[in-house]
Amino acid sequence: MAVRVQREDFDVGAALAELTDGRRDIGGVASFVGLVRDVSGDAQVRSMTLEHYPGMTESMLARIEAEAKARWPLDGTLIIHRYGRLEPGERIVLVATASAHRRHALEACEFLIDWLKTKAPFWKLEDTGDGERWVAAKASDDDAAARWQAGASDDRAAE
Amino acid sequence: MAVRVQREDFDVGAALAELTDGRRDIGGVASFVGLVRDVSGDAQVRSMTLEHYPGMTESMLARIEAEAKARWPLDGTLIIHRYGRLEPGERIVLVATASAHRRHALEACEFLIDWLKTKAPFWKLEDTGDGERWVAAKASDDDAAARWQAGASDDRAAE
Amino acid sequence: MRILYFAWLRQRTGTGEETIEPPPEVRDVAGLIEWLKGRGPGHAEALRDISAIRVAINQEFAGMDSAVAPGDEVALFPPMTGG
Amino acid sequence: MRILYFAWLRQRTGTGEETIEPPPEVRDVAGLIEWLKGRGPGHAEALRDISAIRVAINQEFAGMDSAVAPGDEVALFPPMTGG
Repeated sequence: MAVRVQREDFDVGAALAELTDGRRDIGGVASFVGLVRDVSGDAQVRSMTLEHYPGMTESMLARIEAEAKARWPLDGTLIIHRYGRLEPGERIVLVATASAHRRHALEACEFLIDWLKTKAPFWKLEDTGDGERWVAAKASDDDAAARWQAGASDDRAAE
Repeated sequence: MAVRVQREDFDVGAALAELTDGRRDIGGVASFVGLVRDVSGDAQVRSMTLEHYPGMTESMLARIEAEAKARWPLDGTLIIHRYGRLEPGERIVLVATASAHRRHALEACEFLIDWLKTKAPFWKLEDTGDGERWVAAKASDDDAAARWQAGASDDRAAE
Repeated sequence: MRILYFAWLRQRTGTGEETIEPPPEVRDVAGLIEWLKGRGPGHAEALRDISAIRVAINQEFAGMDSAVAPGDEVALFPPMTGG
Repeated sequence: MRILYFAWLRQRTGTGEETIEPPPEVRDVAGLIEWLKGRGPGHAEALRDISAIRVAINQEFAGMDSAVAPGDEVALFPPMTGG
């Protein structure tokens, strides 16, 4: 288990390798990388600046990881989240899970990114060229997180 | 879209970068890497040898990719599958999807690995130390593929 | 009591952090926000719509009716948009 | 007609590929498999349990009642276990 909150970019291959190096019992590694898009609604995005709550960010991410480990039998998890100014095409976040079985890795990966979106104290400021604006939270992100609220992985049937 | 069937290992970071390099419109990249485990049932696995059907393998993987692109709005997909003799801890397969929105990338990634398991002509031979044995197809893999049979991504509610 | 503001709450109040000593009748988050509005026009503007504000007390999510006490770190911010 | 065998079908028949000319009464996959059993004890053993065999004709999945014709590439193999 590892959580990193950093300004610098990260190496996806190296990060994923951390989960499996020296291991022979892992059947699969699922991952998701989120990137800055050049459009937001109908506006062009020049850059995005991520603000966060130092201290609480790390503890919330660790808690989200612990929740994933409590729900699925995972051999490893990794969350890396950047802050500061980013340009379109740049990586924002990586979540990754390793497990003996692919279903557990895939479900837990989806859970991590869904929960992180609504439970980690980050805020995005977009520079659209027409000025800056704070990104509004999306109802669809709340819905995605709520799918996992009931607890067990089997509860996805209710989605 | 790209499909590779090869004996050599692959670089996960470089492979994923292919999906996003020079792009500014991609919001997320989901991926799954399958690895050789050192146990199979109650037996230790010394090595695994993957046999495939050259020609049909490539065309089936391309068709599975095309099916994913027909179901979700994807900006890129990648499937790399190895064959030949592999040891525990080695990578077997990578599936990856890129999309403007994370849900599409995540769902399509899960679809690719589920369909590939039952529709791509590969066969695994395990060396367990007590001799070689062909891996039996799993009913759970058939079930996982069947979830996607109905077609639309919304049909996951039926899982 | 330490108050932290993030995102547009930080911009509108004009501060990311301030140390305050509210009167004893300020017992919960709603009362605290009401009292903070009196600190100036920026605060009044930032804290006008309570439904747009989320809160953490000592780095744990809390509600508008959660109790606040001297020594607490209270953070006010809009809904989160990470990932 | 070209017949390909994979996995344990290849091992038990002792061949990965053979070119054959079945008689005209062999019209579908089931008939072809029945006829192939006569090619030797290895073939008979490999092809004994038809429920364990999957088939592709010209690299497309097919069924036991699918038609076969001279010039076809017919592959016989167990259920797939890739990924």
